[in-house]
Amino acid sequence: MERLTFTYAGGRPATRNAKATLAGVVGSGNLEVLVEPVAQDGAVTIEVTTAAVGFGRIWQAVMDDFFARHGLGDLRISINDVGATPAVVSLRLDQAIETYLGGGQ
Amino acid sequence: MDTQTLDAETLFDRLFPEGHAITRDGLFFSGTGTSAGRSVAVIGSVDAAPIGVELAFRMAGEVLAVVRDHPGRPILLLVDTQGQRLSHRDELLGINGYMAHLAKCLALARNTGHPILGLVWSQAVSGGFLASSLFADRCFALKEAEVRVMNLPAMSRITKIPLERLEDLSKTSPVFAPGVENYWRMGAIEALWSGNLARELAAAFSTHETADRRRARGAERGGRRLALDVAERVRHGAP
Amino acid sequence: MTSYYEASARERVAGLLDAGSFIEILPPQERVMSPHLLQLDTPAAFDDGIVVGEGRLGGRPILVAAQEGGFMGGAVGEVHGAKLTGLLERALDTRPAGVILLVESGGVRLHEANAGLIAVSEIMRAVLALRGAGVPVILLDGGQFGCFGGMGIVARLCDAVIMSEEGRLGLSGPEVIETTCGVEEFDSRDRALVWRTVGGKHRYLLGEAAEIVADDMAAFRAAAIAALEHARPDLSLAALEAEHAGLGARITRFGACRDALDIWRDLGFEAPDRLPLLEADAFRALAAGRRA
Amino acid sequence: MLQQTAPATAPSCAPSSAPAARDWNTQARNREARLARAAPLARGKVVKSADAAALLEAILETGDRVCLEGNNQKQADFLAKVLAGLDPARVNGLHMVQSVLALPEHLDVFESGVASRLDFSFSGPQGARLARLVSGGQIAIGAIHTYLELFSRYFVDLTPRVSLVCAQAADRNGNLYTGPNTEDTPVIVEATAFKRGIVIAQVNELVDTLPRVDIPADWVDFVMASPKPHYIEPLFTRDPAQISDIQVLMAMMAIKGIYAPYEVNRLNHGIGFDTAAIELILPTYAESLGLKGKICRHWALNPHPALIPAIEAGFVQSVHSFGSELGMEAYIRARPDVFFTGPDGSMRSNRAMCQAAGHYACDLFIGSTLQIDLAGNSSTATLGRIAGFGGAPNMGADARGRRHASPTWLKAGREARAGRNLVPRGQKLVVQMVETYREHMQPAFVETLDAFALAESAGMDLPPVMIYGEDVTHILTEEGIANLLLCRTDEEREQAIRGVAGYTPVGLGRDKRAVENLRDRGIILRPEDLGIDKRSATRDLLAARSIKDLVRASGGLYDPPKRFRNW
Repeated sequence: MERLTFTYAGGRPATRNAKATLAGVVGSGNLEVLVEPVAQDGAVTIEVTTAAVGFGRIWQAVMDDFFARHGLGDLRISINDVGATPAVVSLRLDQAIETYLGGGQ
Repeated sequence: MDTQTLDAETLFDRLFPEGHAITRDGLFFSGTGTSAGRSVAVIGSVDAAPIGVELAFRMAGEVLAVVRDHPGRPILLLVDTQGQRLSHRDELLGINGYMAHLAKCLALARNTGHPILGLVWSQAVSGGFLASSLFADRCFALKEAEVRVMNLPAMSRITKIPLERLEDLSKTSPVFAPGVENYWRMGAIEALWSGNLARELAAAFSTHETADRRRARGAERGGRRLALDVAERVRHGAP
Repeated sequence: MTSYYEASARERVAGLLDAGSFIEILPPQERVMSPHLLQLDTPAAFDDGIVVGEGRLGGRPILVAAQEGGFMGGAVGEVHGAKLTGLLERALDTRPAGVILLVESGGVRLHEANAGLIAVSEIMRAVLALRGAGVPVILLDGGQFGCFGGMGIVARLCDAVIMSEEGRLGLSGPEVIETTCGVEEFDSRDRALVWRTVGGKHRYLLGEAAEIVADDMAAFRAAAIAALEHARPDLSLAALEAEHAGLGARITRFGACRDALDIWRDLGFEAPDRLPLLEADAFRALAAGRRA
Repeated sequence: MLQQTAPATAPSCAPSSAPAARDWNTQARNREARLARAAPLARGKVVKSADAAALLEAILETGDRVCLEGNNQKQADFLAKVLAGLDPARVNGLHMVQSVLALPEHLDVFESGVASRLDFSFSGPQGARLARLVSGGQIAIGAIHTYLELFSRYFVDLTPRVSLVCAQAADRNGNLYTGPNTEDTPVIVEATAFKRGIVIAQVNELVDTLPRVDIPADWVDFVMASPKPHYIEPLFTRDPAQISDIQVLMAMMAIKGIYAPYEVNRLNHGIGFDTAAIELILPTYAESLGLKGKICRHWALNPHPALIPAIEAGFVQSVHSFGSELGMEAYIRARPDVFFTGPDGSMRSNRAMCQAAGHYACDLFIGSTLQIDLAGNSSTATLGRIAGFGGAPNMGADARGRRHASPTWLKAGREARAGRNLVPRGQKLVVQMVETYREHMQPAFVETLDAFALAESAGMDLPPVMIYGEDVTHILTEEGIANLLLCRTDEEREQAIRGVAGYTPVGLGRDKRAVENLRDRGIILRPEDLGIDKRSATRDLLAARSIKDLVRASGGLYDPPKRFRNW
């Protein structure tokens, strides 16, 4: 297992709905994404626990694009991953954010 | 692992020096023993019996008979089992329903004032254990007995965790490895017996305890630190 | 039609209860996770694979638990089991109209086998204590991993089991039996054999499942509401003697059958091999008056 | 009976320089000699299965070229077992010429020494063992072919001397009924029988009257009922339950981004879940785009169960098949307007014909692969396995001999030739459809195909490339579609490929500005460029989400193999 953390600054605070949201399941080739509101000067922190070791560079690229796509801030995002492909990771992140912005689980 | 260190007759003699009338029928046995002057209903099995639909049904019938014919009589479960019988036929007939029925009969006995104790005297494994001794008010075990869900090599094969890792961790963690000591630490085995079994049995029957205290015991003994707290939080926490 | 089989635990809870009524207890952000999995370098889940909470069903207050089959096959570990036990005990205090268990589980989680086994025992005790206090427990079984091991026993401790044909209910999984006893004993890859042995239709015909529904969220919801309405927990001597007689009769009548088809033929179905092809409604209609 | 004469000898009075009269009939006489040796074992053409080994020993001669019918699905498994059990002291040095190596026995014959030389097409399940035997020197490979190449060589220089085939049933005269899984049998028998070879058939049953005659008795020498029916693998059944949301997204992109603009009506699909997803959203998504009757009408395809909803919805007009698929028999019988069936109602397939149809008559091939390189070459080869090709290279190649036009073919040709001073012609669409990462984080895009290392280690003449980059017209991933027809330089092509390669190292190595430029020019299309809302890409779009749904869609006619059931 490997733990990775990513931090992005300067996002647009998205705390309209201050309710935590979960997307996905911790199953093979899948992951769960927990999105929580945190007041931290617009920063986004992302913590990943993954069963697939050695893909830090790819996670970084996926997260860079995710942040560029949504530009949100004041979020804590926590991920438990069991070897999901980047496509699945991006999909779950988008689903989690969409639910988060859309008003809860 | 052969852990059967004493035969059933010796066990009966040691538990009931005041006398017992226990009849064996194949792997099953039932009858009564006298403990501290009181009649105790005895139900159990020998030879690491695989518990299939017939055996579970037979035990349940015996429990019902005690409830019907001998109100309040204490019950001692002496089930020696390698677990549920693994067969297509047992699944076809709904073995889980027979196990559940046995548990319901024991619950009926409990609710109608029968003290129920379990004693693991040889071995107790997963499904066969769940519906019998582990479902008593309290369960005890002989020091040399064995309790398990699965041995470590098989567990390693299925979970794909290296055996050495499991063996290593099992030295400190009681959470997955076989052993009566582990089950004691986790609160499922009330106490480990050796020596004078008759005295241990009489002492155990002298208190009547029907609430499920296993989580509290597990927490006290440091073997199961989370269950009590988590269950309490769910029970009493605000949603 | 929304598939119950394909839904996640959270989707099932959302789809089954009255809209917007569910409030989760110990939600994922509490991070009540299994320390044992992490110790074995195995990914853990924020909710340990079970969602528990309060809500309403058909307007009535209920407690609900849903196991996530996608996480370790819904297997029961220490935290997972304690959440379920705690929920059942909460019902002792709050006396809801019932507790609904959306089960999907292979049984005990091997990574924490002892804790899981004991937890199942505690769940069993809690279910019967609750029913003894008059609160019904209804169990739904229609997920991809079925309901096996200790949870298979728990299922039959409840007031009613509601299954879809796709659901499976048993004690030892076919794979376990095949691995231990050989493929001649149980060919786990013969899925038709597996389903006619432990699947919803056979369980319904034997009387182990009280209701069989299509794989449809709305059908499960309607059946759960009806079961709640009709449940009258009864653990009296008379009730258990009646159950005992029924189980004894089952061994006598079907004990020599080699296959579910033999049992179905004995129950009076002229073309038992056609039963697996029937939709739930047609099957229920045909089964009327023929169940064991 | 043939006249038995001694070899011609020159009359003593003839001039010594005169050429000896050549014997033009050696093959026929050799055939008669073999038949004479086997005669005691047969009653008419019928041989008991217990005498199978004796028959083969009587018929076979050292070094014979032998075709043991191993198809993609149907296997002459009994004859394979008998052949593998022969004593190599009596029969050896055989040269096996068969399309598929599927059974262990197909390689056992080399291990035992009965056979030594091999020409084949595909060895999927036996690929690793084949590689070991080749490196151990027990097998000399002539060549690894595509199906059409091997079948063609049966009529040129690899004609079988003895063919061991299988059929559903035979009558006492030796007529064969191959049933829905005809597959390779006609081409094998034709090549063998008309070059004086010997044809031996194993059949599931001997009957008085056949439902129809697929192979006439004149072409068959011996028939025997095998102890067990021959094995058939349900190779083309894809459980819709295993299709992911991402595969649905890619299927939507294929339909809206390729099938619709090119008006694709004559096509072949690969066997993966990606293409099954396309089949399953025709009645939902394609229907919603108003494409019914405009795309996907004529297919060269095995009877995929996943195609049932599209057939029922009226998308599909005709399907010709390489082989059949277990469980589809009753459904096919009930849809004779769509499938090729005989007067008895059951299907007739034919691998050679369908391969030719796929190559020349189809406008599009779409399939998946394991690896794609920067030039668009793709391969399913992995180190340590010699898997061969099957039919994909013929389906996934522009048919340069093609002359007839269609809107699809012309549009592709125009795109490839626009702005160049070239004679007008069309081009076949060859689409590679892959997720950028396979399971276990294996990237689908690589700098260099494993095929190159494999060629080196196995001493092959050429790396086993499945589909050459020059034939590929589109690469479709979850990130987008790269239209390679529109690329004008190798650099553009590379960036177009990198531009849909997602987060693989190849994708991360893209020149972002170049990729954006390609997107502006419509060479790269993202889902949003196609007007596809990713959120709508869910399994809910599948016309069937389980095998049971397929049975429902077929009106109960589809009878899936038991391993695919959950009821």
